Amino acid sequence: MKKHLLFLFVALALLTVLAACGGAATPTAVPEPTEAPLAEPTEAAPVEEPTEAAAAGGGNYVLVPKNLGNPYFDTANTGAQEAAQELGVTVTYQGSSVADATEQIQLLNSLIAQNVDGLAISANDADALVPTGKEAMDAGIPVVTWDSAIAPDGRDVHINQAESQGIGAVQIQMASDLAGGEGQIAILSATSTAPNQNEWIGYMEEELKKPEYSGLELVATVYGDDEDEKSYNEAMGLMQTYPDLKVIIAPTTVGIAASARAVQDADKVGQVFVTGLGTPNQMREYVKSGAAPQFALWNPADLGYLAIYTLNAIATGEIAGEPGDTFEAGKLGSYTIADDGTILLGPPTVFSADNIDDFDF
Amino acid sequence: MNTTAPTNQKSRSLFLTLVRFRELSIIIFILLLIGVVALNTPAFLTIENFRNILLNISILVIVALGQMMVIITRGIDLSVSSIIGLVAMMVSFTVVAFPGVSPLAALLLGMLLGAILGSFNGVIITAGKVPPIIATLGTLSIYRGMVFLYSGGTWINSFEMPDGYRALAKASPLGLPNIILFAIAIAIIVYIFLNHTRPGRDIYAVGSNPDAANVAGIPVQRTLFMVYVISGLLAGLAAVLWASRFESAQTNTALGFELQTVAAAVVGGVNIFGGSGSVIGVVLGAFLLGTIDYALILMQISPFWQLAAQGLLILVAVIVDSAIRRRLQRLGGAGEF
Amino acid sequence: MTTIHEENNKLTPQPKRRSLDFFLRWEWLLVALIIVVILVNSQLSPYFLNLRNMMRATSDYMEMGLMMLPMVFIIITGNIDLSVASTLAMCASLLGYLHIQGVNIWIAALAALLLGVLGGALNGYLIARVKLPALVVTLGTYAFYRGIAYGLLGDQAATGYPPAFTFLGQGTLGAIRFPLSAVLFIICAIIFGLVLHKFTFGRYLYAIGNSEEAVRYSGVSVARVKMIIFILSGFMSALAGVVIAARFGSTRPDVGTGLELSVITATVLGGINIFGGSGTMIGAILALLLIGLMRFGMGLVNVQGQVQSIAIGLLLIFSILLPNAARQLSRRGLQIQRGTAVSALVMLALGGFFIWFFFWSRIPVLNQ
Amino acid sequence: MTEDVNEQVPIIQMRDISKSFSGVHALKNVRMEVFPGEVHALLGENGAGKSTLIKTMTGVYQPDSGEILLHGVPLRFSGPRHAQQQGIGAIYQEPSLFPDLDIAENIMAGRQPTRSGRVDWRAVYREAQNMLQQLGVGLDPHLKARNLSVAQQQTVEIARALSLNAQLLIMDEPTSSLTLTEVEELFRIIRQLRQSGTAVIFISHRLEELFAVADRVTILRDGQYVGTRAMSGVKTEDLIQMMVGRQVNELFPKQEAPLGDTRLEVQGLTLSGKFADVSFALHAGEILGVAGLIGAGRTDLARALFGIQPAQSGTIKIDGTAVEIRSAQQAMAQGLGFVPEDRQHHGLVLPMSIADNITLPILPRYASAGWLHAKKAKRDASAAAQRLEVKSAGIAQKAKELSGGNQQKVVLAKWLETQPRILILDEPTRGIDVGTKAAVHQLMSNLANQGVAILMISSELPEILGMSDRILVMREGRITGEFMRAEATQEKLMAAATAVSPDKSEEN
Repeated sequence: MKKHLLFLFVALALLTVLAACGGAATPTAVPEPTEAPLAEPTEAAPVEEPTEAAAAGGGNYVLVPKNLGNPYFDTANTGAQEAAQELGVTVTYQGSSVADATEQIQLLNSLIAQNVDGLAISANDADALVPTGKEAMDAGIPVVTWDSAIAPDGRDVHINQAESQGIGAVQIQMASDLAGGEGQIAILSATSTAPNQNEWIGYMEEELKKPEYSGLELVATVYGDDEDEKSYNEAMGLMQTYPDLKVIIAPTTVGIAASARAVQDADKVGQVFVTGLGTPNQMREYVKSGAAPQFALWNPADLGYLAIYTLNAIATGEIAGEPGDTFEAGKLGSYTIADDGTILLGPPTVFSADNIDDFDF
Repeated sequence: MNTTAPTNQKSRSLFLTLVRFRELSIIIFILLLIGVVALNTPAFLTIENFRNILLNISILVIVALGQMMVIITRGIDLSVSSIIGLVAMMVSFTVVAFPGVSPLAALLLGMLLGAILGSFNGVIITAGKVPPIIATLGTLSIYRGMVFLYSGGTWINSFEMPDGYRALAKASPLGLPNIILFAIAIAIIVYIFLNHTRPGRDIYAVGSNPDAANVAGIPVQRTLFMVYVISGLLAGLAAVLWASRFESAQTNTALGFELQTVAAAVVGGVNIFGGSGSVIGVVLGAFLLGTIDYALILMQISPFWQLAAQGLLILVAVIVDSAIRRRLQRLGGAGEF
Repeated sequence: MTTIHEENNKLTPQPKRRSLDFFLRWEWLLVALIIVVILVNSQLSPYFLNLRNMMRATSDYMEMGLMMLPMVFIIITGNIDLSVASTLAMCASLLGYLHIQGVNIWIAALAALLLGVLGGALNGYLIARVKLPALVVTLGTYAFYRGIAYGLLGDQAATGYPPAFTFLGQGTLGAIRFPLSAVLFIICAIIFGLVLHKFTFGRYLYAIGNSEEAVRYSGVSVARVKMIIFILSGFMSALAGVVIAARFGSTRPDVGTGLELSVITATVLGGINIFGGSGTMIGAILALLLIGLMRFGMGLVNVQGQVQSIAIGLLLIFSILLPNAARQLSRRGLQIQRGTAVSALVMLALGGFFIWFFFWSRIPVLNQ
Repeated sequence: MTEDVNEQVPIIQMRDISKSFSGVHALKNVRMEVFPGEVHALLGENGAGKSTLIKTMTGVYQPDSGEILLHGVPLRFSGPRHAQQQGIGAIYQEPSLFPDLDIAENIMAGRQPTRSGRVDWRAVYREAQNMLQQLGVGLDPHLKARNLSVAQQQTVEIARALSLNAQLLIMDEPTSSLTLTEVEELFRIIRQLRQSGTAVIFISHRLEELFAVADRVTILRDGQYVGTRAMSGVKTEDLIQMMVGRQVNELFPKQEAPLGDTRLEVQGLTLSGKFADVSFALHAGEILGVAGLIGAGRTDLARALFGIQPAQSGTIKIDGTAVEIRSAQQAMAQGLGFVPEDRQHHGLVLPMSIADNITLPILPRYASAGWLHAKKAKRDASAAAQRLEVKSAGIAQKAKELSGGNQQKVVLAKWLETQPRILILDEPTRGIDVGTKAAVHQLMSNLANQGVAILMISSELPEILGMSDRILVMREGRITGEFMRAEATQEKLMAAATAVSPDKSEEN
């Protein structure tokens, strides 16, 4: 019994060393955390005042999506990297595999621990991330949210891709065109607590109260959790439960593609239409097949681009991040922080068969 | 139906006949459920719905059959969901990288990779003497971690997949979608293997009385190793069908699916202590779970109560199952009935 | 739980020479591993030995720790409880649901704890009185309790808990910001440790784990003991649910998914024999610390969450595989029959092919 | 009965077989020969070494010394499977079959005939059917083994051994839980086996069974070979004399104890299938011996009195007042103690230390608000162990590392600490060395003197006669005799224990 415990101890020690450095060598496209030329790592006494970001570039920002692998967020990352080149800063793209608040918090905790210079977050849960957001800001790390906000006291600024009310209105308007002004419509959303989703659904419901949409009847709201399979099943479920459903509105890129595929598989193209927010590459096939004749979106690349510029503006002290501050965002021109602490990217663009081919994201 | 039993014994009480055909009690359970649902929403009783239920449970049947074989030998395989996730990602990457690869080749590759992952379980459990629940709990998180390590987090989306691969699951050249045909074929093959081949019968013997199996010259260690390889192989096959049906391979594909396969087996009458379980039982168990999920959506009961219904069903099945077995013991024990 | 009694799996060596054996116990191995992890990680990332960072990371593991304490009791008696994470979600969701209905938060918390006790009691009744296998019962309640959580909150998220309540989960003490939830965990750990090692109840647990029949023949009510440990498990899961609700400041029904597997991993890694009968509370706590430090360290070098669980999975398997291999080696020496040599080669070949294919087949897509 | 039995070469010869377990001699220079087509009985009291001898024949144990010859060729068995391949089949008391498989598969498990890779089910059922036909049994091969009665399961095991073309079939206590008709059925099968040249070793306590079916009998006593007789030339008394043979020279330290008031009174206690309307009284200071054969229901009676397996009907009175005993706690509360037959599984928690075992039933005594005063408990435990002279490497040593005798002393110490007013002992001295036996007997006698009421179940007649003030004899779950100490003799007890009572009715 004795000697085998020594044998075990040596083997396991090896194992941990392997796992630990194995981890460091994982080929995730993350450059080695540059030895921040800022104040050397705080040993014992935690330095309270915000670390002065060295003016000479080298700022180490992190773009945190809801979950990795999602084409929408990948496109936002390309925009963010473009902004990084222009500003001469480094932007790492890190996220959890599941669109889940717990894992996002653990990731953010370790990023705060690494004393990064700025965080651009698309939040999985507006309230659960407030304590983490506060913690980052206390540690002198500016927090900018984009696409999906953290509640105000957990962030500096929120970049709204398009004014929520506008997004809600355009989707109902598209649904009405497709349904010919009357019939049953349903909403397939992402996760049940995604702040942006609930905001848009709220405005959609308001829009529906307008007289011109009196013929439309919202029969159900279901949740696909930004997972392809779940969204697909929920869409199939909707079509079975409501045989004479006319339109499915999916204000999420994952949901809209899955619904379009579900419509095709249930061979109800032409009978049930799909609209909402989707990326051209993803929806090109369904626009051509007629399952999703038109949908709207904004360019997520611009969203990523603007998020990094805003973050850099705050980090370098160019702006304080208070309402009323204005700053230049490279190719997108100047932006001013509205009094509710948000910045508006711009109106959504509507894609349809005729203009889908001039976009590639 | 395995070995029918022409009972020339004295006439037995209804209880005993019910017990002999455990599958009978599941069928009654299903009919009751369909009856209730049909009353509530008559639209339920259509071929269309029946086809959809079959579509939903095909993958569950394939993997639950592998899980059954493992449970019969008194083991359990919690790693099947991660094997599905890993094989789905690897095969999808391969198919996207080499569009020339035929869907059939993709299926074979999936089965090979699944079998290898299953064989790792086999080695750890038989040679390493690690209890099955701990071994497969370990490989559950190891294989799931490897999915992310492999893909670096990127997904394979439907527009990147070659058409043949996407059509594999849903195309219905023979009337029914392929995926249902695969499930039926696997069920038949497993039925023949378990009931008509020596290694198949050895699985039951090892699960029923391992010591007696040893004395009878049955290769117990080899049989145990074999069931984990088969479980992995079937999970590999299911992985390719999964990627094809949902036209995507994500890092969290099939997360948490393993407990569904155990539920289908337990509800299907597979004895958790090993030794007994039938292909028909597992198919019916999966069908019962599938009908529950489908009925809840149909009856507009909020989908949120679906999981609760499934959990309650497993509990009820287990309680009824043990009550039957205990009554059997008491009857058996007292000699003649 | 497979109830075949595996003698050779007991890890605590026979007390031949008191002094040397004291240092060859499993717990010292965990201490050694912890030291290794600290040394390695402090080289890898300058932010590892930062007390503030460590404290912040600790609060991520306190719910797991609270649920691990009763799990040690349950596994020592040779049983298992797969429903702990679902109980946590069910009780947190009840708390959220009542909060939304305007019920005072502290009453809602009490209700949540009571629901946990009820959940544990159902498990206990089916396992102790109806004598069903623990694995299957808790598999059923795993789905049933998670289902109730979804039924209670559905797609809403309960938010806006009063600050006095969220302080329980987010509050910290002193300059080093020691998390309040860690204080709660330490107190509970001391209580559970004492009960296990210093109270009569603890001795009954070890006795039942080693030979349930002999305990029944000694006039001890085995059913009552089992009932108590499952109720304890329900209560602690509910307490963890309250803490996680406070820590997040919001509750959703999918909270804590998969946590039960981490709790079982930590317990078994702590040297608690899965077939019952041996293991110490200190071992389990050290295992929790080891896992926490490993995950924290790997996080600092940007190892993604799922990839971290590879290391934890390997540690779990090898912590049982290596003692078995060593024992077989010492008992049977190195004479390997021809048959095993051949099959070992085949396995190596298959493994080699898999690893090659694993790294080769991913290159084309990643380079796109 | 084949006449020229000596010319033929014996199927199996055991020459000077010895085997001992941690110092205790189970077998010493035992000889036995069995010829083809012969039914050879093996007779001896419990613990005489019968099952050890059988286990050496079936390769479960390796003999320490001596030789086993098969068809005249010396052989060492590597394990049960090796013995089986050499044509030696064994049927134990509890048949070990595959409960989930049907009869045909149980017979053909591991070697089902196959046709082009697939199991040839017709051949399997044909082979099984003709095996059963050979034994003249009309069982349906499709029945699941789990649903069969013990007798039917035994028949399947015999069929299985035959299909492995066993030349020697060993039956260890096959008739212990069979009804009369089932015993007759078994004898018919055994006679049929003899016709076909298969040798049978038949072990049973019931002498009338040996006369009915056996050709010769070998008698063992205390692990030693006593003799072999042809059944035709021997009388029951001779067999009993050879079995119990030794003069009752062992000094049993039983002094006369003053008979106190009735402490335990049992009226019409019944548990279907186990025992029926058992009634007796037990007085303070009295040792009541309960004799009988395996399967007489004595252990079930003890388990019922102690609440492990409560009886279905009948009353139990302690000190005159009727009590309800549904669990071991209630039994202990009424002052009952129980030293169980199975030391290893029911008496002790083997991996735990001596101290922990001794204090297990009385832990509440050392607890204040749950807190365990371990030191005090350890002190009392070592005192208790000292009193019983338990030889060990210290109180912290694990119970599983002790010899059989010392383990029994720990169990006794454990129950003495509970200061029982009524102590039940089931086979208290089985399988332990002679020295410890005497110490246990001395202890029992002292306890009786101190007024404890003792119920002692034992299969060793000398122990029963030497220790009991009064003796009950049980058979088939009923009390079939009561003798005072003075009038009791081994022969009377054995006769009461073995005579098949005329009013044998269908049991269940």
